[in-house]
Amino acid sequence: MFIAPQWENPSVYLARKEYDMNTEKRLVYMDHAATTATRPEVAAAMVPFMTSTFGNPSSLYDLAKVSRTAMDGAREEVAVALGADPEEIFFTSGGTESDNWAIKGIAFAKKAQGTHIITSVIEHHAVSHTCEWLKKQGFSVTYLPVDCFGMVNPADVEAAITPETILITVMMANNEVGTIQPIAEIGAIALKHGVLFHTDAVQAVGHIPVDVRAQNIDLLSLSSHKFHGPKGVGALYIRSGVELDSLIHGGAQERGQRAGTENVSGIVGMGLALSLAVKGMPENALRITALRKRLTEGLLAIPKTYLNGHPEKRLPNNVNVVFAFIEGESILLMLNRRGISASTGSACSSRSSEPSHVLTACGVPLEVVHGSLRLTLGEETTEADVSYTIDAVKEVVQRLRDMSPLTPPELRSQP
Amino acid sequence: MFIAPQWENPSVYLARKEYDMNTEKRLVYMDHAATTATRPEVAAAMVPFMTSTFGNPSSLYDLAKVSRTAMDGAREEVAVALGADPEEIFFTSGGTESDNWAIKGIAFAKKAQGTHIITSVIEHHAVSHTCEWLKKQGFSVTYLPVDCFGMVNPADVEAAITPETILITVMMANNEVGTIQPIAEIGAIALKHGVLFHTDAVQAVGHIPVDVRAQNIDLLSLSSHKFHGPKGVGALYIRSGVELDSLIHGGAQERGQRAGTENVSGIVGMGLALSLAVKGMPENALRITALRKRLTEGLLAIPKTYLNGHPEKRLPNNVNVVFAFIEGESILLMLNRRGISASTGSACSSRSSEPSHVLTACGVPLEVVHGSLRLTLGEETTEADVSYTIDAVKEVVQRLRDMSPLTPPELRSQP
Amino acid sequence: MYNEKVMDYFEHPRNQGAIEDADGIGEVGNPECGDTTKIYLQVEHDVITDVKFQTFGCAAAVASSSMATELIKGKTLKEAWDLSNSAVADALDGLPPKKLHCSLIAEGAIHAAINDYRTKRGLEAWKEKKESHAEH
Amino acid sequence: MYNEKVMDYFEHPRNQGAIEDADGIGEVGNPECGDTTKIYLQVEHDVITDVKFQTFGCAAAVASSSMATELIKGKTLKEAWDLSNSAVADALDGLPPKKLHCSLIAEGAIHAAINDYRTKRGLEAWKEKKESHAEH
Ligand SMILES: Cc1ncc(COP(=O)(O)O)c(C=O)c1O
Ligand SMILES: Cc1ncc(COP(=O)(O)O)c(C=O)c1O
Repeated sequence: MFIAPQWENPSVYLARKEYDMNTEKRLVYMDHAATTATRPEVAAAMVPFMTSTFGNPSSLYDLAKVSRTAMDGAREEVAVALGADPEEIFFTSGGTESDNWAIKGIAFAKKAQGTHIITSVIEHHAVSHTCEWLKKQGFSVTYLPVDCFGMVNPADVEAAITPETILITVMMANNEVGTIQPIAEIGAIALKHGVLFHTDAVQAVGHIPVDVRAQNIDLLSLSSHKFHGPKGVGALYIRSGVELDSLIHGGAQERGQRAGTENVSGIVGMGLALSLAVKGMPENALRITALRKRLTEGLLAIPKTYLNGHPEKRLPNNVNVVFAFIEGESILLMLNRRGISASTGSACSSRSSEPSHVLTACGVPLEVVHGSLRLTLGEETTEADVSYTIDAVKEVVQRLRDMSPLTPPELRSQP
Repeated sequence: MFIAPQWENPSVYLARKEYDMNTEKRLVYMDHAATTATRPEVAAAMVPFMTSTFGNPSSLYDLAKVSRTAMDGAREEVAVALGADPEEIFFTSGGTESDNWAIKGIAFAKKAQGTHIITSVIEHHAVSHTCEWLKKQGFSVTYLPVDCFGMVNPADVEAAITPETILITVMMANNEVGTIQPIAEIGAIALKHGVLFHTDAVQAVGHIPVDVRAQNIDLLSLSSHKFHGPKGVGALYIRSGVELDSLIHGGAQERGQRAGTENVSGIVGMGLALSLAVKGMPENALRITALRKRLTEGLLAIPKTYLNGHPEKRLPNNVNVVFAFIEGESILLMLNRRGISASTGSACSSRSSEPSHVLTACGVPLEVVHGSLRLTLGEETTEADVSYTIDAVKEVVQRLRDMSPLTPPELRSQP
Repeated sequence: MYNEKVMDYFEHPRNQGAIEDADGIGEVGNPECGDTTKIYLQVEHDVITDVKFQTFGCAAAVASSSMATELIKGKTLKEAWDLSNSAVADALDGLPPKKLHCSLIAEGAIHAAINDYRTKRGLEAWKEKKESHAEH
Repeated sequence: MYNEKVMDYFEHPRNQGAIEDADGIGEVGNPECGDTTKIYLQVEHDVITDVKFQTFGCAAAVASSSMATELIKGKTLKEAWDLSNSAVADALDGLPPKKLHCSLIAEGAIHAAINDYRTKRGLEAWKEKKESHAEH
């Protein structure tokens, strides 16, 4: 079991549990792309909105006004982070709902004008499964390919546009390989052709700069738990003037666009977490990028190991490699025994054994695609964590290669 | 501003702030149907799942297992409260999402079989606006009337069924007037005709006994913040064997039926809150019913005041009356100045001045429908609160009647 | 939702009440809509010497009726006729956008009261410039 | 996900490795599917005197291959042939339902190794009762 963390400095050491007290095992969290710990100060800010100033924001009395004011503050914080206006921010239950809302909302609102949607092959399932469902409802979907770095070519986007096209949806940064897409270029193309442009920025917001105006983005999804906010809350930015159907109908919350009593404490937490993430971004991005480079080099020193995703245009915190001759789940479980939390592909698919659609789309050969490891760093990652991780991965890879029938003799420890 | 509560006994005195410290104003929360305070012990149980054992439940490592185990526990608690199996419980972002999912999910899954939906005129907007949207997608909807107590007649349900009918959705207890519907009877009719039956039990769960088997319910919506759990989390019960489309597509969470990283802390909080609510239900229902009766009698002693909803078959905590000659928003604002939080109609519509569709459907005459007041009691409501409220309402009604051009001379204080 | 001035005029309405034997009485709105205002005028030499109001309605309707009575007291009938609902809203330091229409009811009731006074004296009723606000 | 026994056999696999000059070698699965197991047999008088395995795959594949080698060591070839994947899973105190198929790979590799031994000695290969599991 996990034990209460010993904060050194709560704003730096987030969910830092250096050791499991029972086993004296070192604990290293290397899966920040899956989720992050809520900052202690964020959780502390949330609690009063649950137990004390708990009013329903839709009500008329003073208690409700406290909730409304707090939500307004969070809306402002989210807007500032995106370069948007507060009126363009709509709160949701997370990145997945935002993606579903943006895509289905536009599809249903614009189906009289056209039924064609353009997306990429490397989208998160929140986008791709939504598109698949829309296909069953009579829409058509073009899946753009990516190059070997996981990058969409803007020229492909332009070529795919037809008079029927109502929406382009391409993610800002990929959750598995970390590749950052040419969003401003795609936005410009969308603008030129008068097609709406949605981007799933769940992995980007709070980690790299975002500017919806400069990047010509009409709709943008984000999720709080990816930047040290609480789980179960997110937002959709909708450029003012863009009309779409609601996904969740009911009361008049969120200016009649997203019904349901607002998750006030979650929204407050998200706002605070995002403003802290944006404030710390320049410094953190530099420090984490340096750690990431050290980690990447350390891992690529293992023979028959290959980097996935773009060498430069990637999220500061993302390392994704494949090791030939071994399999991902085994790597994860052995790392887990060494106190390291990591991922193979996205968290959602890690419990199924199908190879990652992202790695496959990047052209990673089938015989090595199963041996992928994603390590994603965070604010609280230290130099010592990186060193420990490199050593542990080396040891685990060797153990598994010794166990594998595929390993050539020269890579075995006892040939 | 509100100040930190002084708990006498946290499990009884939830968000009890007897006085506003700045103004020395007495505070009486009489709007438990709009939302409730999260129990302090529930909030306390949630925090570690944000800051410490924060793992993404879909991941493979130990940290994630803690999250999964906690969610399993909550699922069990919710299932027990409904008489369901844990596998039949799916977590959502609240009552509104559950309603949308149930209705749209069945509609899209069954549209080849039929496109007719039966509902009532007194549903929450989460149901009625969803039905309205489905009408735009080609479905047809029958809205059943209610009697003057806000009660649906099961015979009307049966009469409305056609070979095209795919779903009956009638709420368990009304949020405005508190009337409890004949759910078991409607369930039996649905079963007999092989039509699926959904009930919005958002106001019922945690307040009155629910048994999905005995009541023949196929789908049931509930929302955590109505029973002293956190906002932004709810559940949909789906009887095993019932197939419906997802509302939110993406990852494989919730057995592939509801995508999105789970709101683990919220789910844990909901489970705990519901188990506490169910445990305290027999005692609380008795005590609150007695308080409600005293409050009702006190208010009905004001001349030209009428009770809305059913005199007996209503939620233990719901009082809803209309006062002739005066208007609801004014009543609320004057009560707010006296420290009392109340509602006119449902929280969602209280900021618009259209008369409540529920009261209108119950046949409340248009010239009095604007003067409605809903007071909903809770666990922490005391005898003193009730006395204070009766006095305050009396005073406010008199003041407003003195101000109104409609008031007959004999009801004025200075005629 | 409302600013403090609106709340003050709602909680402590100026000129609330009726005038026995008023020279002019106007009532607009209807209870089915949720808003009704009645204005009582006392007029001497074309000047409003006293005015009272009664309102059934939301806080915006009450406050704007009350403010309107303050603004027309001591004014000529012509000046009172020309009082716009936006001037009333301004005098209240503003109303929430969706409550702006509630201030129309005071303007309407004043017009009705003035015309009641005029027709009782055999004068021609003044015409509304724009459409009547009586049934806002 | 996995119970402790599975994790123990995954972390400390029994009989892992290769046998030089094995009497029978069988390999099934393919790296594109994510699972491959290779079994090495030493046979004396129809009895398996030594056995080793190598596995590329998930923890379930590793643990069940390892467990299977333990179960067939000292058994006759016929007994080893009849070892079912569910017996292996049982010996591991169970596998998660969606990982049950991973234990098939051990069964398949054992069969392949036995038939390799038999055909090398000019004996007829035994037939699978059910469909081959080689390409699970
Ligand atoms: C009867 C009923 N249904 C649905 C809802 C919506 O629930 P939530 O606010 O959790 O979305 C509510 C409460 O607002 C309700 O009272
Ligand atoms: C790129 C991307 N999109 C969408 C999501 C879904 O976000 P959430 O889990 O908040 O629903 C995720 C994370 O899981 C993601 O990485």
